[in-house]
Amino acid sequence: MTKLIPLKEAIQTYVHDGDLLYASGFTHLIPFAAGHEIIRQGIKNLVLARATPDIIYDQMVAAGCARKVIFSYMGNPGVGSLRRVREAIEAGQLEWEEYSHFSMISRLQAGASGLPFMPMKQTGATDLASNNPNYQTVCDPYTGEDVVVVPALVPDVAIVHVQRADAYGNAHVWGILGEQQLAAFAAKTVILTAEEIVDEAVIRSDPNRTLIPGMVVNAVCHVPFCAHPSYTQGYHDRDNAFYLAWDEISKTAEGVQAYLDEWVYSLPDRGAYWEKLGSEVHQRLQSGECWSEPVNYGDY
Amino acid sequence: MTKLIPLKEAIQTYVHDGDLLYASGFTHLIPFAAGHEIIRQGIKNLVLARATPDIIYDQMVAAGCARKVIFSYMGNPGVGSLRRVREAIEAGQLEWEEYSHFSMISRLQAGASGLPFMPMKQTGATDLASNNPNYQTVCDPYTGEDVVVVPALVPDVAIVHVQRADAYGNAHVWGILGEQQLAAFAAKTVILTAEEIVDEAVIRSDPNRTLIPGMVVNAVCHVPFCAHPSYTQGYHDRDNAFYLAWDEISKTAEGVQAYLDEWVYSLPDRGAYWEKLGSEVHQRLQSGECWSEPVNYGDY
Amino acid sequence: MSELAYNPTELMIINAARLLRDQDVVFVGVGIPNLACNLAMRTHAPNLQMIYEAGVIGAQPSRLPLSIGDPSLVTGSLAVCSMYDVFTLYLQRGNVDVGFLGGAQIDQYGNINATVIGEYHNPKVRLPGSGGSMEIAAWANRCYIITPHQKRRFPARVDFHTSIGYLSGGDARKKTGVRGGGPEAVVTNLGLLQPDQTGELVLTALHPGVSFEQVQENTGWPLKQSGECTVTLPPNAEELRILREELDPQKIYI
Amino acid sequence: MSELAYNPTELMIINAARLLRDQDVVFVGVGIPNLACNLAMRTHAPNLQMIYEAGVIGAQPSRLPLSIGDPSLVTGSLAVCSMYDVFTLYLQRGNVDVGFLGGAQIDQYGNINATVIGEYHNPKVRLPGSGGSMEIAAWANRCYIITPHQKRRFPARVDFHTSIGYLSGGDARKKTGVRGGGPEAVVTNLGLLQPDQTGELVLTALHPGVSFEQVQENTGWPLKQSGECTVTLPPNAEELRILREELDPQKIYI
Repeated sequence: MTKLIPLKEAIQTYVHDGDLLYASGFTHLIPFAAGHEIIRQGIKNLVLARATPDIIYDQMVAAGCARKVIFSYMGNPGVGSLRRVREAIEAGQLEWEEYSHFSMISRLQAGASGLPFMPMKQTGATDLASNNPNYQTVCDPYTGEDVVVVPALVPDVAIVHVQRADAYGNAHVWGILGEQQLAAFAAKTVILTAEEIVDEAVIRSDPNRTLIPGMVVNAVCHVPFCAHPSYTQGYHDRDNAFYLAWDEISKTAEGVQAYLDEWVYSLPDRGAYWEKLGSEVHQRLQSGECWSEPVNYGDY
Repeated sequence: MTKLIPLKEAIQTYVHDGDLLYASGFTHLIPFAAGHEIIRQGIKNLVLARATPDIIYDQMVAAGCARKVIFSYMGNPGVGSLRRVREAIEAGQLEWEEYSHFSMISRLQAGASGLPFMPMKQTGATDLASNNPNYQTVCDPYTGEDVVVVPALVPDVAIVHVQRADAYGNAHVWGILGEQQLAAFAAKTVILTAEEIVDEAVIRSDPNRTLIPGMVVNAVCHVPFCAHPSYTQGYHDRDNAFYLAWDEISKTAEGVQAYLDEWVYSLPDRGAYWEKLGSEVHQRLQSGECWSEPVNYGDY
Repeated sequence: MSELAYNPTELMIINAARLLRDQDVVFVGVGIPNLACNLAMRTHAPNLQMIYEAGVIGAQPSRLPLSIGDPSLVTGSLAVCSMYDVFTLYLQRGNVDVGFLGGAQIDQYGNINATVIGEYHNPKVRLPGSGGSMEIAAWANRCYIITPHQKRRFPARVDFHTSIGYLSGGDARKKTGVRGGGPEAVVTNLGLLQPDQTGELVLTALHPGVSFEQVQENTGWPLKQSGECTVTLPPNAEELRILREELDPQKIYI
Repeated sequence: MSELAYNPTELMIINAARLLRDQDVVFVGVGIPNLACNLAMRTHAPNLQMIYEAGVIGAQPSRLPLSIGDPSLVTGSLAVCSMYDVFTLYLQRGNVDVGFLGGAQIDQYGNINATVIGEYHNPKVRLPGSGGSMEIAAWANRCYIITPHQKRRFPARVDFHTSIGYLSGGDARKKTGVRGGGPEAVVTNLGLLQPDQTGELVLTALHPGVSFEQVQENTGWPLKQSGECTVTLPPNAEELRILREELDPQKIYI
């Protein structure tokens, strides 16, 4: 049965006040359109987990959607600080829980694997662990030495953007994979946004490329350009100019409010957003072509 | 620098008496040619680890190469018993160490990850653990419950067959992936056998398909049809008839000896072996064509 | 012989297929469980999905696979992942509804021995061992066991616990903390055994023409009969046709 | 201004590049470390390989990447893997020779703070945090730190150990059991600091025209000077040409 529904309906159905949300994508495939829809729907008290909150969580925090962030790098990648999240934390208005990248991803790996925790080698840097009781140690029974462990992260909802999926939620992903697969397997509910909806036959032509199977997906939404100002490998480029511009926009709460008014609240959906960006931006973000050599699976 | 050398030289250089060897491939891509070369070179006292020993280890055990096997399923897949290994074990002539599939693969995952152990959920089946002290438990610090752990497996040598690799050892693998990647990252030394040696540009056209990077590979050997009677997806079919025939051949030590004389000792290499199989077999094992839909990586 | 004659293997496959539900995600091997899944997909469970422990999800093989690693399982499948991933992301995570099991011995509480007859370190008969069954039995939401009904296969206690059913019964399984629910049925050529509230396998259905005594004779413990013990519907023409004409026309397994 | 004038950033990049060896596998970010690697590859280390924490191995970007997740890093690279895999199979496993680090504060023993100025739960300045640096500092075989030389960046003790150098010196690092060797050099615009036998960062090289006093003024602890303290060779014409014409012609970083 098809799981194809509009993004608006998927957010209404599957994202609730107070949920632990993981909008995935390490620099790549960040589902901005879903973040904007959550802002439009006025969902509150979310716990927002991501290795790097990026602009998407800066916007959601500024819009009042979050009570807490869980992260491992709180910057505007390649630019500098992430001003709204940082200011909310410094002002004591936002709870936070902090990890290293590897600890954060290990938490998802445990959640995706059905394990209570994942071990990691000692790093010698204990200040973070001293401030976060989720870091624990177990005794390695083979050597008697302490091994650091972090507990499973099981988000209520994961939102995962992919290049192509069929209507059942079987998805091909390429380029930087980040934590796309782990977020989908770890979460209780998965909203998949896809740049293209393709026939099941396309998916079945290359099963090794399927990182997310439909069986873990609750909703499939066709959302072209979902990731802007982040990017979708092979579909459009990263909008580095916007990442730089955000550094200016986000200097004041008013600047962000004006941005949200213009680009989120007064627009119905991603289609309108992309159109409003205009042809200069569309041109600038074209990705060109560089195709993979196909492989033969054989006809047996 | 190229790592391309003949298989004979790779075995001479990197496989030594007494080594812990992991010839990888879960039903798919089993490097039979490398097993035969080890038999020809008379290497002794190996510890042979594989989830399923398959015919390759049955032959190596019969040829006197092994002092011990480490396994999780000792059968002739799809046929029945693995007679030579089973008889050697029943006769007390071969040491063994036994796991479930998941424990075995978890040991490789730990080895490949640089971790001392991997946790797994309770299975309630404790008889294997009672007989294998490598099964231990640690206390989950989050719930106080026991979690089963198995220690890292770090083979001295892994032999991994792949569909296509460049001369530096960067390899594309598709079809059933088994433990190919884990064996390569876990082992101290890696011999890669490849169905095709391709230009680096082919590898770079689809980096998400590269499961094994050259940096962990010591030798690259061009060995077409390396996997027969196992198979290489998209290159040739599994020889089910031989798996059935082996059940007969392996009924007696003499039968196996005659087989080894004819198909291993008296042949110089895999090229001669494949030629000797003859055109009827070549025809029967043709794989046909079924190509993947390519993906666009974009030209940025 | 009437048109609807059938052999014991066909009977087991058809009765196993009937236990499967639409939407089930089933962890399978080759042979009988595979045929049962394919029969269910062609009758009442079109949305059933199969996972092979080799890492293949949603296979649509163009021929009957002879090994769980058959290349025809891969071509045209929905997804292929590593062995570590199939055991963690799918099985251990709880994404598998049904596991199929078999073994040399199945005991009164559905525990299975596929490892060794006799003493482990000095084996009388060395069997293949666990493969994936230790984890499948523990972590699939529910399990089915398919096996011919013979006394040596049904001892009161197994020599070795390769995978567990209900251990010694009562809440013994639950106390181990395993995630899955355990075996729901043993399908044999004589009938169905299912766990009662204590986890003991009792006779819940006889195949047409089979008597309780026949089953008892072939079972290594004093078998109880469920109060609601029924007789299974005989294989119907459509089930037999699909099995014989579409699924195993070369009669490799049936 | 002579042809071989250069700015402090160019000086740091060129001196960092010189520390890299052919065949090194280097875990990099964008910006200065990236330029240093690319310069080394075009001069004395053609077989150096870069790994980005985003999971890209052996990138050959057609443009200067502005983020570690730039799509140009992916197209034409040797391999792309998940983030869990890059941290486990590559970094934790010991396949990374060199890690590059930076941070708001670097102390006398090469410990780094990139997390917080002031009290952790009541921060004066909240910095971005670890990202991958906690593990890179611990697990890469050796590390280099590149940073402008300013007193506020070189306190005697960091406010927060985001990643470790030699902790309190002596065998303190070794006793933690971390697998990597620790920072081998801090490259600044004034010279090079390197650990002595106790792990204390001491001055081992001055850039041309810089005095010890200048460095001491910009360092937050009484700086020792190595007995073999040298003067670095000034950037040569070829290094500057590659950097300016090939690597960063738009002068984004230099």
